[in-house]
Amino acid sequence: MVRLATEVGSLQLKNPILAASGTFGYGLDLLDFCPPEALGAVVTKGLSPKPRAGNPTPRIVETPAGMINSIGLQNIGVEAFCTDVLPTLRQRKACVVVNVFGETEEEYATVIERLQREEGIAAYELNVSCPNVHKGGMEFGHDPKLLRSLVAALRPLTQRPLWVKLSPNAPSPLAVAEAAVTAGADALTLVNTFRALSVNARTRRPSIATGFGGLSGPAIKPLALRLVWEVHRAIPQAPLVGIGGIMSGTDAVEFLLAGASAVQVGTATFRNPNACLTVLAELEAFCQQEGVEDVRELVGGLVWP
Amino acid sequence: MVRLATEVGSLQLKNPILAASGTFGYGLDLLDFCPPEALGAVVTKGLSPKPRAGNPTPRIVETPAGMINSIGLQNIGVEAFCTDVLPTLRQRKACVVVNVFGETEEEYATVIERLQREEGIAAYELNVSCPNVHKGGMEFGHDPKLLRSLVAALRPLTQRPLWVKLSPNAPSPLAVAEAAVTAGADALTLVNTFRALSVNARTRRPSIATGFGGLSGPAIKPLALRLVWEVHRAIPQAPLVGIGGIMSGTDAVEFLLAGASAVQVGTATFRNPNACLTVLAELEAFCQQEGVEDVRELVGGLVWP
Amino acid sequence: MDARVDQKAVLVARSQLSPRCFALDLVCPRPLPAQPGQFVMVGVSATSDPLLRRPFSVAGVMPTENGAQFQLLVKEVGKVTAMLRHLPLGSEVGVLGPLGRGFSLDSCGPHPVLVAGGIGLPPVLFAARQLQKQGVSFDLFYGAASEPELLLRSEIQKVVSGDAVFCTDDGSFGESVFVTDLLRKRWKSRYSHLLACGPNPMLHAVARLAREKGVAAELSLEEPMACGVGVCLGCVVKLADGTYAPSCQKGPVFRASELAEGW
Amino acid sequence: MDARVDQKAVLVARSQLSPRCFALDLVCPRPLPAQPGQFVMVGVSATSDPLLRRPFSVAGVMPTENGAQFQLLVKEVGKVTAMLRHLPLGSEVGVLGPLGRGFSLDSCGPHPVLVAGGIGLPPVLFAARQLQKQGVSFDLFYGAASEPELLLRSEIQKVVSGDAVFCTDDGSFGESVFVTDLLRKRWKSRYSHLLACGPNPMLHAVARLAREKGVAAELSLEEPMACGVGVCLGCVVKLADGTYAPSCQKGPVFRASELAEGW
Ligand SMILES: Cc1cc2nc3c(=O)[nH]c(=O)nc-3n(C[C@H](O)[C@H](O)[C@H](O)COP(=O)(O)OP(=O)(O)OC[C@H]3O[C@@H](n4cnc5c(N)ncnc54)[C@H](O)[C@@H]3O)c2cc1C
Ligand SMILES: Cc1cc2nc3c(=O)[nH]c(=O)nc-3n(C[C@H](O)[C@H](O)[C@H](O)COP(=O)(O)OP(=O)(O)OC[C@H]3O[C@@H](n4cnc5c(N)ncnc54)[C@H](O)[C@@H]3O)c2cc1C
Ligand SMILES: Cc1cc2nc3c(=O)[nH]c(=O)nc-3n(C[C@H](O)[C@H](O)[C@H](O)COP(=O)(O)O)c2cc1C
Ligand SMILES: Cc1cc2nc3c(=O)[nH]c(=O)nc-3n(C[C@H](O)[C@H](O)[C@H](O)COP(=O)(O)O)c2cc1C
Ligand code: FES
Ligand code: FES
Repeated sequence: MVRLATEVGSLQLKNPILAASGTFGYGLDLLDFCPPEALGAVVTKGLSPKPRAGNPTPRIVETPAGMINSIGLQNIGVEAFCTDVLPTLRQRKACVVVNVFGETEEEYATVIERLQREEGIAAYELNVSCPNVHKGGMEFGHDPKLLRSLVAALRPLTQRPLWVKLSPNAPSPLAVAEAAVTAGADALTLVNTFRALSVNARTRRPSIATGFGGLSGPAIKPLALRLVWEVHRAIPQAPLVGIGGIMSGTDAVEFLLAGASAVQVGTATFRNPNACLTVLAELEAFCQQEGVEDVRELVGGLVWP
Repeated sequence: MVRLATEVGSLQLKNPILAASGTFGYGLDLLDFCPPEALGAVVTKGLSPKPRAGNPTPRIVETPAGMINSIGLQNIGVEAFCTDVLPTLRQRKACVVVNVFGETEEEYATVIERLQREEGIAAYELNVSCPNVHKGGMEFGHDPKLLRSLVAALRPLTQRPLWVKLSPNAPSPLAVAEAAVTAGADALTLVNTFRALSVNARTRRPSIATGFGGLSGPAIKPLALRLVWEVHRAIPQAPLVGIGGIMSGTDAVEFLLAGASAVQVGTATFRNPNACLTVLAELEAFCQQEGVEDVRELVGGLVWP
Repeated sequence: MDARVDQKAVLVARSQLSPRCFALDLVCPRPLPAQPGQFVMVGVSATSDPLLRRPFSVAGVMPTENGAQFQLLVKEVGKVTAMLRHLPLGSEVGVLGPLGRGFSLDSCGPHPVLVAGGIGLPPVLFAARQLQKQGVSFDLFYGAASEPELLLRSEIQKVVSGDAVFCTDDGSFGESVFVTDLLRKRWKSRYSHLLACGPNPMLHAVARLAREKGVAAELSLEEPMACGVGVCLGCVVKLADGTYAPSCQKGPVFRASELAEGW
Repeated sequence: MDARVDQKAVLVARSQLSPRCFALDLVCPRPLPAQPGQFVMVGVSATSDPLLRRPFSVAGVMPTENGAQFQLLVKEVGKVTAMLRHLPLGSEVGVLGPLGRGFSLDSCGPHPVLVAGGIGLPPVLFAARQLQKQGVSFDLFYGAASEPELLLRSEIQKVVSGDAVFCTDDGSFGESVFVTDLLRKRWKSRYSHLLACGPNPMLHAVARLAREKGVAAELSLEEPMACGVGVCLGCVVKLADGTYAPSCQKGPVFRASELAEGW
């Protein structure tokens, strides 16, 4: 028997496998393949104060071992989430992490204040790293000062854990990570997608409507893993949630070893709607084979040369 | 008939396909698959004043659609290159770009001064972006000030074109690009490998001996293409040499459209020793199909939304 | 929604229909209760390149003892379609489906007209097969670039109770005309409904024609898809109300009237 | 060096030799003049994952009219070896070779001894086949983890003119002992040369033994490789003089005396 339960800071999770924001809807779209309550947590699609239409199409393109997306944070808005989705998640006893997005400090605050009125939310994940919106998001995620002020402003609004999801595109991801932690973030999620470009040679245009988009999938795994380890080494006390190209149980183990307390599965779900459960089963099998009795033994266990 | 000849700044090339540094030896190892004189140019393995032993093993590992390397600039040194290799390259009338590496400004200067005494060198490519050596390289490539001073110091030593090969790991690749151009670089090569980490889940150690290494191959293509376009937009007058994950003629076209005057083929050669020639043939076929009479028409032709 | 499953299907037959198009017959162990216009997400790779599955409309399906046998018509345009063309018989492919919302064949009136352009044929052919079974009379217009790309002509002739009209862009078979122009020329007032699949310019023309004629049109759209199950929002189509709807979930068949102008 | 070519080989036969090991017979249209200890780089993928070819020692080769038929013995350990295990007969794989420097069978004296550990067998088996042809008498020691992993025992018996000695780590066949310990126990003074391939700890033990006995040893090393042709410097091995040599070019067979201590 492998003990799979873990914690991210003060938040207890039944296992370390989470569904990533933007790849699992609001948690209820794949009940037939992956019920949310089976996972450590589900992270919702990024929610803004009002519904957002998102970006023009085409929005996605496949690249070698990856994909670029520019969804532009299309979402139903926080109100519809509270009314139409959250009650069912609550009833299913899913552990729900809400990914929060705003164009301004006030918008982030609006979303959190609305969600504070609801039971059944385990944590907030601040999306300050979406490469596909013009305002907000990236700005906060690239500038340590802005981010510190954002986190400091939101911190008093809630006792719930505040996670900050970092951008790998920041000039200094480390500086941003430190700013977030100093300002009171409970954990850091690393990483969001990498700014990328795909070109259609025949049309001579970018493959997606907005030009740039965000790269995800196995292609970025070695880069994401590097960032997790760098941040873990620099700020060992900060709980980390690892993400980027995880497709298998071994991939998950690699992120845990690099210092993540839990991991998120994103693009893999597009390939297999039950990817989160597969990763979980493989993680358990790995632990069994390798004699790991408690999955937390793995966290940060990388032996550096 | 497609006209394939192109130029990078003042340097005329018979075609836009170059063999990348570190993936083609010193130009003579693959004569039976890809004679150097058939290419736009061959870029040599990075040369330092003295031979370098390079890093301990294991040095390479495959990742999804990519590979990580940490060779550590093992090379025969500039003297052996001039004596043992260059005469044959000259005799074959290959267009030779020498990739230059030093731990200090002086070391770069030493290599260039030695090479200045030789005929048959078309350009220098300064490697200021190798993620796998402790001293030199990366430092210069990450800091605009240091780079400006390096390029300014080397500029008077030669009339030959000076290319600067940029690091995608720099906090601001744009600032570094501008510094290089301002200080007198004739062209910029983008990009070198991305700092990356691969972990062996069972041994709990990095897959390669030095821990971090540099990611190359198709996985990085969307990131390299993005950087080329960003630099081209910001400094349209700077001639660019594009590189990163090019495996096919269409890949090459994409880099040309994004603003590169020529491209380099790296990791692809490991998969197919004649990859450069295949890319060249496919590029020509593409131009024929699409009615491109002069390959230079493609350069910078990306239509931005 | 509950009918969808993810299963392995075995490739049992392939026939080349034109230089770039071929038919695949696949057998899967569990039911695949697809309706005309619905699609499946097909995965052919154990490695991460290609990374994503690809959507293909079901062209026909027959229940077997516990599972199903179904047909796909595929045009080779890139990585996965090339792999499908060379996959040895007996190979397994991942099949997730049936997905999306198909044509509403039950409310298409006494004499619908079906329009297919190019590799838009599969869902239209499936609809035709179904309408024939239901004893509904209908016409079918089918246009392609040139004669070899007009797939399965004799089969279509057999299935269509009314007129089956073929045309090609280059005139190598039938009239040299766009299929929508031909439809306009030959329009019959008894047409009660329009079902179409094909390239976007064709669908735009179909939508215009239907509006002119005051007939409802259902269009099967093809947007690039990542997940096929509504969670990535990559495949959206702009609706008349200005919002974006995931075409894998709310479509791929939309009523023309639902869609934004020029969508 | 000029003998190497990049060609497509067709998989004509596969036989499972143990739960994880199998033999592949391949036919290629052009010659493959491999010597024992040389290897080929095998590419199985049209997409970028897997990205690189993988090195495999040639286990035997026979010229055909214009080309060659050759054998590989493969252990499934990861991505490409799994693909090779499931590749349908008739499939094509890319084969670049012959590469590297093999054993120097012409200077191994009157009675060499060959040592193979685990999946180190292929180059040793090829050497044995060659020595048999040349009429040289030799002994062969072969150790594996357990009985099923001792591949091709009866074939080996036939090829070896002298003693063929088998052992397993777990004693399920032959003595329960490491093959190098067994070799030490049964060492014959007439052994003129030592040829070995196997896991690194075994090769280190072989090198020690050879030094003790004052006999030259040739070791076939297995380093991860990217290019196989000397241009990436990924596969290097540390030599006695402190420099790193690409094992794909200067090896994979090295004289033990060339290598750095503990290399
Ligand atoms: C609901 C639906 C049903 C479909 N039914 C069929 C069918 O029955 N038969 C059939 O042959 N095809 C069908 N398609 C299109 C099919 O999905 C694409 O041809 C396929 O995804 C291409 O994959 P590839 O790997 O071969 O090409 P890629 O290598 O991915 O791309 C090659 C080229 O095709 C373009 N392309 C990629 N995806 C699409 C797409 N979805 N639509 C249009 N162009 C695209 C790319 O831009 C690129 O230029 C359908 C698509 C959808 C959305
Ligand atoms: C000169 C040479 C000759 C070889 N001859 C044979 C042979 O005849 N038969 C045979 O079965 N194998 C042979 N090998 C080993 C073979 O190349 C590897 O088993 C193969 O590359 C693994 O590929 P994969 O995609 O299945 O594994 P991957 O998915 O790439 O890796 C799976 C595991 O194998 C390890 N691994 C990868 N490459 C090597 C390597 N080169 N050596 C040791 N471990 C590795 C990885 O670290 C990983 O743990 C030889 C290697 C060399 C260098
Ligand atoms: C289609 C798509 C939509 C996404 N939407 C969001 C989002 O709304 N909020 C967010 O923080 N991250 C979003 N992401 C980023 C993912 O959560 C994740 O950080 C990234 O995809 C890397 O992980 P992966 O390689 O496992 O997909 C999105 C990613 C994709 C591919
Ligand atoms: C094994 C290896 C060795 C390399 N050595 C050098 C080098 O000596 N100097 C240099 O400037 N770049 C070196 N590079 C970087 C490549 O030239 C190139 O910038 C990078 O690999 C990206 O291109 P690719 O994806 O086509 O390989 C090396 C790359 C690899 C994979
Ligand atoms: S394809 Fe993912 S939402 Fe439609
Ligand atoms: S494998 Fe590239 S140098 Fe040996």
